[in-house]
Amino acid sequence: MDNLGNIGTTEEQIELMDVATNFCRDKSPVEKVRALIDDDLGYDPEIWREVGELGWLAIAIPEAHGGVGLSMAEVVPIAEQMGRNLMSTPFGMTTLAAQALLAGGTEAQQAAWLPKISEGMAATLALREDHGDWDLAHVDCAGTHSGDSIALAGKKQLVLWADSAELIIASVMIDDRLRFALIERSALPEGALRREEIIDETARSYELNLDGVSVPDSALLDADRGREIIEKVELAAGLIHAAEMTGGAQAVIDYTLEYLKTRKQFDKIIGSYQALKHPTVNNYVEYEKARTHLYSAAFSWGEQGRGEVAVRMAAAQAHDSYSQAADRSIQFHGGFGFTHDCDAQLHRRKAIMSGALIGDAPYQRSKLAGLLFD
Amino acid sequence: MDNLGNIGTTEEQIELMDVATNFCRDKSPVEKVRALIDDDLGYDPEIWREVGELGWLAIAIPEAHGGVGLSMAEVVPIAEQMGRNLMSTPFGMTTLAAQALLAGGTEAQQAAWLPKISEGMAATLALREDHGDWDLAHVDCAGTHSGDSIALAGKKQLVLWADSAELIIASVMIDDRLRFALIERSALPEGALRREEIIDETARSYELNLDGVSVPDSALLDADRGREIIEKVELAAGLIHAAEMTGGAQAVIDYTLEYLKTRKQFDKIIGSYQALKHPTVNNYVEYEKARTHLYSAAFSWGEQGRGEVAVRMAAAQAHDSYSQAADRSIQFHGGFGFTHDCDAQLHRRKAIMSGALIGDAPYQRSKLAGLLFD
Amino acid sequence: MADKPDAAELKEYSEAADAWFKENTVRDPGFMLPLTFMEVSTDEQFDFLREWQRKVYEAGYLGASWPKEYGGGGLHTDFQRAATRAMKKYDAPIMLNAIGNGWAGPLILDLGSEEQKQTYIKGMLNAEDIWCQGFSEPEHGSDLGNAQLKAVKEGDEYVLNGSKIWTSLGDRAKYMILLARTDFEAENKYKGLSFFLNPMKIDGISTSRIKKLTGEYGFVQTFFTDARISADCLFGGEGNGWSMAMKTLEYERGAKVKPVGGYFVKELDVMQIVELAKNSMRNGKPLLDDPVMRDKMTQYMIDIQALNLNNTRRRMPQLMQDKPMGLPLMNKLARTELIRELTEFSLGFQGTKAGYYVGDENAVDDGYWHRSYLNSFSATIGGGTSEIQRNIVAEHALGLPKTR
Amino acid sequence: MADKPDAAELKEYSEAADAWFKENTVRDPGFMLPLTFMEVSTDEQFDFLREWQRKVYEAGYLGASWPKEYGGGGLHTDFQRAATRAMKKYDAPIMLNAIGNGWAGPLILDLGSEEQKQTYIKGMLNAEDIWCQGFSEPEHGSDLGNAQLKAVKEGDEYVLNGSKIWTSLGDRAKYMILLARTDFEAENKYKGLSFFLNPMKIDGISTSRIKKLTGEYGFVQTFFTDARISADCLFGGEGNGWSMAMKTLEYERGAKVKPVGGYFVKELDVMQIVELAKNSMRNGKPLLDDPVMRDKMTQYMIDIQALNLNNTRRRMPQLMQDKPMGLPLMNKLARTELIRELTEFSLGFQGTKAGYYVGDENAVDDGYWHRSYLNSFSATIGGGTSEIQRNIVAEHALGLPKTR
Repeated sequence: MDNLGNIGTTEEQIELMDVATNFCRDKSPVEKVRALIDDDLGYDPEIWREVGELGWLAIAIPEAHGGVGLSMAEVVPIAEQMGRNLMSTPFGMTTLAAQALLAGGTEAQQAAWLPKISEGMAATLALREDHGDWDLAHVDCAGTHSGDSIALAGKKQLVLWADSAELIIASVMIDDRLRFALIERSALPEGALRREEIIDETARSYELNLDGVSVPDSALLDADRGREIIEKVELAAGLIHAAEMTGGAQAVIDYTLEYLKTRKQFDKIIGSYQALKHPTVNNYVEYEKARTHLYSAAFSWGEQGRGEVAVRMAAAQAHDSYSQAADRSIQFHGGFGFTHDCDAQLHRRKAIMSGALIGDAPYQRSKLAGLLFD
Repeated sequence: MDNLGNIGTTEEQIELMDVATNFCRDKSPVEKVRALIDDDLGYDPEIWREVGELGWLAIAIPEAHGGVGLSMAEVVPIAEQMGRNLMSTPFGMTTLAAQALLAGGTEAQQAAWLPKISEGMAATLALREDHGDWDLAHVDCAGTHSGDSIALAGKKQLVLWADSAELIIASVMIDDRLRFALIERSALPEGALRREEIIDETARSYELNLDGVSVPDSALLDADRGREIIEKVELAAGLIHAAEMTGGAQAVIDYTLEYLKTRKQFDKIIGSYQALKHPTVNNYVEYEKARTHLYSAAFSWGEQGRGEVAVRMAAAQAHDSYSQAADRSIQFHGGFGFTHDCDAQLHRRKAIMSGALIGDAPYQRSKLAGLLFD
Repeated sequence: MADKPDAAELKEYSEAADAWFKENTVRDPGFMLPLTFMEVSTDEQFDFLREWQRKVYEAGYLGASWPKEYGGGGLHTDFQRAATRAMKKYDAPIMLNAIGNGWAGPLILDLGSEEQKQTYIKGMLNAEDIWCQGFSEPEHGSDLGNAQLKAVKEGDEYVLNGSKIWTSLGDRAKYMILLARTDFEAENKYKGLSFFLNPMKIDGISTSRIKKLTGEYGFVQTFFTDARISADCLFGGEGNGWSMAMKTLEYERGAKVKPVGGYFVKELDVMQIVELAKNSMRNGKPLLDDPVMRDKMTQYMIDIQALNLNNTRRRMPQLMQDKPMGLPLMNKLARTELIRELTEFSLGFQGTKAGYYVGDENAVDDGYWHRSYLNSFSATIGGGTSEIQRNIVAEHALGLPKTR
Repeated sequence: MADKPDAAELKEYSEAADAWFKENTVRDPGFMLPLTFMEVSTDEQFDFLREWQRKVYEAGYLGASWPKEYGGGGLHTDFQRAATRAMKKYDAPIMLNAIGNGWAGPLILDLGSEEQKQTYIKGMLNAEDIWCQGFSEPEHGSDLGNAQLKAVKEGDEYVLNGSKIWTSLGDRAKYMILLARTDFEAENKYKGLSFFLNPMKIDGISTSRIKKLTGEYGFVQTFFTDARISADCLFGGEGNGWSMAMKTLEYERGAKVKPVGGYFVKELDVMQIVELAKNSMRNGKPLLDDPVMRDKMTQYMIDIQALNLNNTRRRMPQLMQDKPMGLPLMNKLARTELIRELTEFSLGFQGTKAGYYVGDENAVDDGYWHRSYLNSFSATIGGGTSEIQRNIVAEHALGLPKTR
């Protein structure tokens, strides 16, 4: 089993961890998170501007395109701290869009978009459809040639932050091949985006109706790299969500501990009851395993074979441990846990959302099994 | 889902439950169970004689063959109490051999053997082989015609109580068909039986070498009822083992409770610690579910479709709950739990043995899924 | 009270009930119907269910075996059982007035004065008078015996100060069964408590709605500020509050007073989830063909079937001799935890669509599963958390020592 | 003590160690080799392992970084690490004298007198002097601080009365590190305890073997009846027994004294169980093709990989800032529970053959998996039960209050 990776860190990663820890904690107190739930945009544009200024969107973009020239490994501590502080922005989706451009964009496409992203422009991916499959190659939306352009048709679902994104990269079938179309949001017809009700109230998601949308031939990513793009995007998404969920698991465990250390029932601090204490230890153990896998996945990013195993392990462990820790947090908060005011539900909902986006733990394990045993 | 059964009891069942509860408790104190571990035979012949006299081997045999004319439903409370008191005898295997004769024996075969069994003769089944499959139709041992008799070849494994059984019914392939041969133990060549080392020290098991063994054509069960015999034997075995395991689960939970109520650590009765108390409640809940399924299986015995679902549910639940209760009993007994003197290990080993004989809980569930969902 | 029923009469009644519910049951009024009385959130839900209960009562299918003189049907319990069966058969909406009919009603029938029976019973049956329950307080969720809401006697009144929480229907209720402290010097915390049939629509009592984790509203916090109630509201005598409260819990578990009938909480229909799994496709194949899902689903079927059969087994003394309190005491724990697990499990069927929630047209079954999962905590927390339930089973069924 | 090692020297040593273990390691001596020092049952196992340890020591691959003047190699720890790596690489048998080399040795090197170092160290390294540990007593398995074995000073001797239990190698040992009560009036239970380097082969000390749940023998109960030992055996001063005992536990977790090297417990090789699953056939197909098994096996791979990586992460301060005690304290809990689960899981691979046990020719892998599962409880119980471990993590890593 030589596709099991190791663990390690880079200096830049640890520096970014320090900066992100402070930034996300300071800029995203929970009162602000809750205020943004009722906000249309769903995030603070000022903070988004700062994220751009900090260069965080440029981390995994080569210097030639105005980026920092590091890798996804250095994106991990930022996504982790964002998840920990429930700081929702188009950061993850924009990073993924850049990865798609890097994997399959022509020189011209990369030159057109990557510098803008590096400077703070939001972008997103439109990959999901009504069939509900996690397999990114299962695409029913289609494009047909019409002169020098392609007429698109069908609906994409769960297009996160689409109203903020200037660029939307959508998967479509053209001539029986999986292709990716670069769509400028400004060119979308009126009503092409419908805001969706999603389980994670801190995020924003849209259904994208492609009927009536056309793109020029030159706005398609490389026809020969469809498989590469999918693989890159799937792994990068797994890594980013694993990071967010791991940070979230840490937060919800700390939130639970805080309650267990202060709440009294039957004249005793409830954290002294083993009925609450021992399951919390078990959840903590699972969280630490998730974090270990997360930094192993960051370290193994880009290593052929090992990268995918490490990312899927991180994603599976993060999804299970975040879900379980948040579920127990609701329960252990008693009556208060059942209210919207208790933060445990924010985390529980976010864990469901992440699983929906990248594939839940059983899905990750089914993929892993093939990599490990066959 | 109309193949889900109900629960109910018969008067005879409840009467037998009362008698068996007292008999097994009185005749099988744990000191005796432990003394028999080092005994060659593995049970007390005097008790076996009493079991015969009580008519317990005759319960599910029709009156025409000297039986009581009840059904497997009434065997259940006896097997349950035997399991509860770790009373090991050839009772279960003899009952199964009778079921095989009932399912596929000719009039002459039934007339020859069933009255003897009703009176207390031990019999057994030789079904298992080196491939380890639970599927009873997977048989490599073979029989070939040789004049008026059949020459058998191959090895059967895990033939329980073979040295006590006067009749051994072995599955063999003859002319590409699955057949069952009635072998009289007295006719076996010297050395045909080898005592096996098995995980359950309270039982006795033998490997049966069929090489050199011949039976007359008349000693084969009905060629056209191979499938029926297998189904009957598999379900009856599932029911008997579910009963034994359910009784065992009850016993090991009571044994654990006794310790939790008396042992002190850190100046407190350890049963007051939720770390031990709550998992014990969970195990108890699972045990009660097993017992509910057991009496539902007994009640549904013989109902087409419902019988198999109910038996497999009972077997799956009994195997899981017995295994888990015994595993936790070892743990909760601390250092003493790690010794041979602690009864928890007797139960843990027995649960492994039962799973090996009839198929463990995942196996039962895989069979159930087809019955429930397809 | 009625004799053993005449078989023909019972049959006729049963058939009539069947026909009635077949004809009158509305399953889709155009908005989501609450699965439990704790989930009533909007006015339209409340109005619909109140009207529904009145209709069922007036047709003779609720309280059918309660005494005729107070508004009941005066029939043998078998009649009410038949009516309830018919409700279940046609998947009728829940009865709204759970605390009135399930808790306060039996208590008043059992121990109340003639006047109290005349005053309260009929109005709770026809849902004219909605009841709520005031046991829990913000600081003492699990430790009910520690309730601190103060009731001070002044002349022929009690003056109430304090707060109650997690009160379902608290903002709609006319009455509350209230646990309050009348004696702060009592020899132990339990003996200081008294029990009141408390009017809600009076000065000094206000409520504030609590938003649930589902995003809906379903219960309130109630504030008492120098609220004055008549001393006649005291029920069971001063200092007997704890035993009155415990009695209501016994009625809930089904005790000597004949059950009012119907149901306040819909059971999860296992076939629904099997259907979901069968109809969910993953990579072109039904999810229920996935062996890992099948294995788990099968285990849930085993669990559900056991709990359903337990309800029958509980009434069979021959199978209840060892640890007779085990099955009754474990029921809430096992059932509520199973529903939580099962609804959580159902999210995994939905693939990417697990991202949707109630209100989105792309949501599977209108978000029913997500809402059911989040709501499942009301049952694993409310009415004694699962952790408390495990203590109860351990101590009262298994004889283990107390933790505290 | 040695300086940072010369790279060339270290390389040469490593290669020599590799070659040595390649040549000298016997993996199948014709009988089952114990996986841990707690499982040594027969004379042939004991003799083989004692001889093996002597051989490894004499070749310079055990205690290589312990001080030369007491029998060690006097080298930098990197040398010993290289030797241990070589042992692992060739799957060499365990080191036998665990309590001596892992517990008593570091304590004596750390706090012992010159004379004690001269007396004890070399004999424990070459396995001439086997050591055992006497902390647990029959009535105080988890509550070590409550030890009651009595040590009464009479002149220049202590008189011992009482009993110790779960003593691995107790019947073979020359010395025992012993926790005994010298003061029954002390202000708390801990302060009454003292620590002794106790000779075993003297009048008044007898042992009785305890049969394990596996059917094997591996530890004993030791009885002290007016056994007299020299007052020189006292270690660390009267009343300091608890702190000495706690120190030995710290050495076990790897602290300031340089580790002696080697291993006393073999780790479960995950590839072994993957192989088992691949080679087990069910209905003509490898078991690892069964999706339910695959799913569980994959989860175990995730767990194992996490615990293995944790060992590296523990040494990376940049990933250990939040709750720094978490990883070190959880390690025993997580690892021992995982091994229990995994070995139990392996039984399900074996179909009907799960019925066989050690000693039967039909048993899968000679019954290794059954024995490993049953033996796994030695680790989930011994050295502080998993329940105690959860308390430790909760209280010392997460800051939750004590339970008692």
